[in-house]
Amino acid sequence: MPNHHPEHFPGPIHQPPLVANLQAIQPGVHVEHAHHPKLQHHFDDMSQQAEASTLGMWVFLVTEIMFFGGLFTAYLVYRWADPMAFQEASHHLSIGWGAFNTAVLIMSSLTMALAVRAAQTGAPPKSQVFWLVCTMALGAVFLGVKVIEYSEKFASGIVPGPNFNRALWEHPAGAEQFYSLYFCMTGLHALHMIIGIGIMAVITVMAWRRQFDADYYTPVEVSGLYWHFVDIVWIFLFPLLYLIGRHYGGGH
Amino acid sequence: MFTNFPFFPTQASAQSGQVDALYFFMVAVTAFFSLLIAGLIVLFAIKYRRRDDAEVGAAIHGSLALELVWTIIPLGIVMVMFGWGAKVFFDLYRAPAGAMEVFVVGKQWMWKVQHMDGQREINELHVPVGRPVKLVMGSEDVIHSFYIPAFRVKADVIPGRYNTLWFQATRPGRYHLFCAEYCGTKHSGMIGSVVAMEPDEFQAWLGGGPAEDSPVSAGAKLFQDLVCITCHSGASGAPGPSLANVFGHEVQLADGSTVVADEAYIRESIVNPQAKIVAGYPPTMPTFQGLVTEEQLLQLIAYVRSLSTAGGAPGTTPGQLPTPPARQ
Amino acid sequence: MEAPALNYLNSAHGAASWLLTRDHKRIALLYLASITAFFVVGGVFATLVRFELLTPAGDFLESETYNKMFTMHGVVMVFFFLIPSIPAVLGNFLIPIMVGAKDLAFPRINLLSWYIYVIGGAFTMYAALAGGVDTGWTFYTPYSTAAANTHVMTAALGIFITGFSSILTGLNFIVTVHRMRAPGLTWFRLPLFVWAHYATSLIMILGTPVIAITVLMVAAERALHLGIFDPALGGDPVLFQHLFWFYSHPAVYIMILPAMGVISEIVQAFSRKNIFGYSFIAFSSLAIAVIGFLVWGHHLFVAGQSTYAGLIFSFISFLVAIPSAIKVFNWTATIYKGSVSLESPMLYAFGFIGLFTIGGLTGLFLATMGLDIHVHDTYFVVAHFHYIMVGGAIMGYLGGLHYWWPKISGRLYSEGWAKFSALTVFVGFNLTFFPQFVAGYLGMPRRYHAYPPEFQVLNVLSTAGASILAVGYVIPIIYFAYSVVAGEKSANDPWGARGLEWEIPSPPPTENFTVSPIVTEGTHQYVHESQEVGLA
Amino acid sequence: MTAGHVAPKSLYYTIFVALMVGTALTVVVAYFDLGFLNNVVMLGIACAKALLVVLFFMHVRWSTRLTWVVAGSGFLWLLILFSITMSDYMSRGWMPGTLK
Ligand code: HEA
Ligand code: HEA
Ligand code: HEC
Ligand code: CUA
Ligand SMILES: [Cu+2]
Repeated sequence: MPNHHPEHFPGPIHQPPLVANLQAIQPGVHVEHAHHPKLQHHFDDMSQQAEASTLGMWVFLVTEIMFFGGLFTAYLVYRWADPMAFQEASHHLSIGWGAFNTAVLIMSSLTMALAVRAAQTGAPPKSQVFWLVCTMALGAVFLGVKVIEYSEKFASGIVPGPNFNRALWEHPAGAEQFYSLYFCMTGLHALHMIIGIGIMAVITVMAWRRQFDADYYTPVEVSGLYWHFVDIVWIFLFPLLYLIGRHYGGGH
Repeated sequence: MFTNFPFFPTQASAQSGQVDALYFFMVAVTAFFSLLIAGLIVLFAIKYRRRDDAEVGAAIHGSLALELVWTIIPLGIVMVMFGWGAKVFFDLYRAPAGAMEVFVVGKQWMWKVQHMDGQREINELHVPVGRPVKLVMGSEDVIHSFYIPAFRVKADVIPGRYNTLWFQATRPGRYHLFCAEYCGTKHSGMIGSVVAMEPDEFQAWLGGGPAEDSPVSAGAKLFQDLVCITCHSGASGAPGPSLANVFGHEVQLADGSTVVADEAYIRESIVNPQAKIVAGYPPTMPTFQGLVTEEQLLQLIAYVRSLSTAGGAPGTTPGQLPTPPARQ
Repeated sequence: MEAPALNYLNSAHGAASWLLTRDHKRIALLYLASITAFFVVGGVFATLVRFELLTPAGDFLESETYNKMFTMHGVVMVFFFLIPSIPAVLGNFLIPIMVGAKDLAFPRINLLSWYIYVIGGAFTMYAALAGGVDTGWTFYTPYSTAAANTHVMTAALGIFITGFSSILTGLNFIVTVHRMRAPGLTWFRLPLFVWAHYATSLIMILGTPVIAITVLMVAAERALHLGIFDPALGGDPVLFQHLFWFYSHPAVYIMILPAMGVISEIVQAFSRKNIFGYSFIAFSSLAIAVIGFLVWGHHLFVAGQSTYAGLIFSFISFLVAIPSAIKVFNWTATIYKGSVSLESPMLYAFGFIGLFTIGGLTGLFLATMGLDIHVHDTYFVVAHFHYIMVGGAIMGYLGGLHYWWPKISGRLYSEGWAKFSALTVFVGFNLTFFPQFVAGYLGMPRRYHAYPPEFQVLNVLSTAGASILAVGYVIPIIYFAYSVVAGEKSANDPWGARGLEWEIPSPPPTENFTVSPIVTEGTHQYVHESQEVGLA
Repeated sequence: MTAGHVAPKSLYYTIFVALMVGTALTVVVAYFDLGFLNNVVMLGIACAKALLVVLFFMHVRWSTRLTWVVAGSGFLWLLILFSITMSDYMSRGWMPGTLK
């Protein structure tokens, strides 16, 4: 029975152990085993480590969905409340640039998928790097187009706020609201692209240094997931922002 | 010092009793379950106290029957609460037809009240007992909330739209009026009182105040001053539609849908005229956003309403609505 | 049994070994320190609030100062104390051990989440020191976007940043529970504490992003003059409330579920009996997490929301109460025929069960639409949530801290003082918050700096209670600190409880387990000595 | 599992073409007045495109059930946010005597 125990603390009682290897888990025992250099100490093996990372990224993407979700909700509510204003405001966006950018992003998703595949199949660093650089370049093109679009808006006074040119619109209030959402949504999306390009740059350097092979390519895979997600957001933003009510014709 | 120390709020409206009955039911349920749980815990803790340091408890893993019991019984109880609560809510929120209407505008940090025949008050609201009163409320700045504990009623007052609230006072007296939604520095100072009076005293009070324009006549005046009349002259071929018999009726819109013209619709037509375009008219009406205050909006609405036979929310003194200017 | 020389506390020394650590146990202690600091800060704000309310006239603080006090109190207590409290301290420390792992799945992200928390806290503290915020912790528009001229931006950014700390913690827990369980540790052998944290993590990752984007929209509207909630542009301030409560209602379950997990452990350990209805407790956590996402509109019954939407929200609010009720009944049944001993953790657990029951049942008053019209935004609501958050969640946190303190610190504290402080907290708590139910039904609105004199007696009682409560909270700080310096060393298992954490040394070694444990049984299966012989 | 599923390059190119066609289709449809259907078609195509990306580019097609559940729950919760919020806006003013 327990020997000494201080006031009030009942102390250990005799019970069978919960684990089959009670002695082995205790400190002091030393076990060394060979493992992959990329295996972190708290994982048992490479596949546990890889599965943890991809699951982690998926969970993170769920949070990203909800993050954009707040903006989409606002969009939904306000478009429902004042559809005419949204149509009018949408006319001012250039379908051409929007469609072009959609194509660019889809292409970057393709190159990203091929980059992951290159790492997966243990292709030489040169081809991994090639696809990654393509992806970054396409991302940069997308952002460049956004810069053009944004500056056009600044020039023509359709940036919400005190300088918003209300005279342009039949529905000035709704249009200002539309452009508030437009800037929030595309701005946040662009921010994600910038972060994505940053991540990609790191991955490219790692690929160049031959860090990835068929046994270990999780970082490429995980950044790929992120990049595709950003693409998906745009797949929805494009029709929602650029294409509503085109059939009302005319515009300006 | 603490002579006035109530434990329970006065019941001064027709609805208070209903709310309080529900409250007592809930208190009873709460007391029952709290005492039950506390009693059992104390009982078990004493009865099964550890008598020996090495003692362990009995190996009991659960019982489906018990789980069902304590799922289904609470479920039944809460369904009663839900149904009862919903009923009381509907009763408290659905104003009876023919209620006397009063306009209320909240702003940081005061309540402005205007009765249908012109009486204005600040931070006070006089009402007759025994008659349903419906408040139509708007805000000039942030969200406020109009709260009369003795009547058990409260509703938020929201900028950009109207909210309503109704009650029927039963007992003459002076009751607290609070702003219940946090609205800034002097939120706790945005208080006042509601005075419930016998109907004849109320009539006397109405007569006693300084004579002012009723909302309808003030609205009629605004209708001239803001040159609404130029477009809404009522003449055929006028730039805007006639406003006669618009309120309370269905309006056909350009996009094919219809709406019933209520206060919110009229308000929107004035501050955001492009949102809903009347069928057969061009979207040429300018916005009056920023040119009219919330109070003036309410007056314009009162006026537009007075042009309609279905508008007929009676004022404080039925039958005394000023006749709208004759239409050409 | 000789305690091993090296453990997570003494294996490395120096500030860097703490500030750059990736050990989940050390990170838990970093959190413990920062959370305690924020609790004291939040408590000081509360104290100022209570002092002001001693007299009906607003004579102690300026009204604007008062408004800042309750805002900062709410913000600090909710975002910087209660939401991270149990998950980031106890969860961080225990979850890897309870699942038989050496660490969380992403140790670096774990450390990152602490830094993010500290940065978010720094922003908020800066906002407090630079002049404060006065919007209420709910940041309702258009007051927060158009009217308030206090440090809304800084505070909002602080909350935005801390949100990511919470998201990362939740992400880490989810991946850990899925991918790091030791061999033999099936889902239904997991401690209920882990189930509760799993459910909590779901809310953290699904809800937190929405508050983040919402405060970002407020910030954009304030700083860049975008028009999202602005009524002048046809925006709807009530939309803000929808988005805010889409997170903040589920967030109340972030605050209570971990405490429920703690109570499940304590009740078993101090009855020496496995839980009654394991799967009901486990699944009720998930049910609360999921259904909890469907009820947010019960905060909007009088806010101009459609009556029909209100009906749906009211209905589901009643449904979400059922899993909580199931838990309470199962805990009570667990004590039945147990071997009950009333050490301080168990006292806290009893306090939790009683006060949570009252707090939860008064939540039903608020979910009842017809009643909420009257009590909405009165002290009745204030009393409701303090019963759950202070009476419930903090009791759970303190109970857990007492229960696992010997494991965390390797030392024993003074049980006598611990019992005394548990009783003090209980008495002080009820005296503080019970009168607020009465004041609330009388009609005293919340966030009032001055109030009509007939509410004074109740407010004096409340302030008196708060003073006792504060004493009750100070005592543990003292004896815990003392125990670290001079407490007796603890055995592996000072309570005679059963669980993986009690099979390893106190304090645990850095690696927790030298090799992965092979688990053969669930936790808290207590065996009679007579049966044991046959078993062995 | 470390090697994961390696999809043939040709599959990726096929998906890419499908996505481009989808984009072209949305743009074209936007110029025809289909009334209410415009929105349905536009969002339908967007959802289909997103699904292709998720299934193939993001490898969900070959992933564990858990990944399906995680990805699915993200969209489910989004739907909760949308639908319950809209339930308020759509039913405002249904009750006589209250205002929108
Ligand atoms: C940890 C925090 C926490 C928790 C767990 C809860 C739990 C609940 N809350 Fe609470 N609540 C808050 C924190 C919390 N709340 C806060 C902070 C606010 C105010 C925010 C602000 O405006 O600042 C608030 C406000 C609030 C409101 C809005 C009030 C208003 O502003 O007008 C409502 C309305 O429905 C509500 C309801 C509920 C319900 C039904 C539960 C349920 O989950 C409770 C379920 C529990 C039980 C029911 C107890 C167990 C029952 C038994 C053992 C007995 C048998 C049971 C039955 C008969 C059913 N809460
Ligand atoms: C986790 C959440 C949490 C916690 C723990 C608390 C704890 C306390 N709260 Fe708080 N409270 C909220 C969350 C919380 N509160 C929220 C969200 C609001 C709404 C805000 C809003 O409207 O926007 C609120 C609002 C609120 C009000 C209403 C203000 C108003 O509407 O005008 C009051 C009034 O009594 C109050 C009191 C208290 C008290 C006395 C405590 C006590 O339990 C605190 C006791 C603790 C200490 C005192 C610290 C420990 C003591 C020491 C370390 C000793 C040193 C200190 C001293 C000697 C003073 N709180
Ligand atoms: C320049 C002309 C013009 C002026 C000035 C004008 N309106 Fe209008 N109004 C219109 C037109 C055109 C319409 C119909 C198209 C529409 O719905 O916008 C209209 C529609 C309305 C409607 C909706 C009528 C219905 O049948 O549903 C209301 C109400 C209204 N106006 C009120 C006012 C008020 C009040 C004012 C003054 C403060 C005002 N208008 C000033 C041109 C005008
Ligand atoms: Cu007005 Cu509070
Ligand atoms: Cu809630």
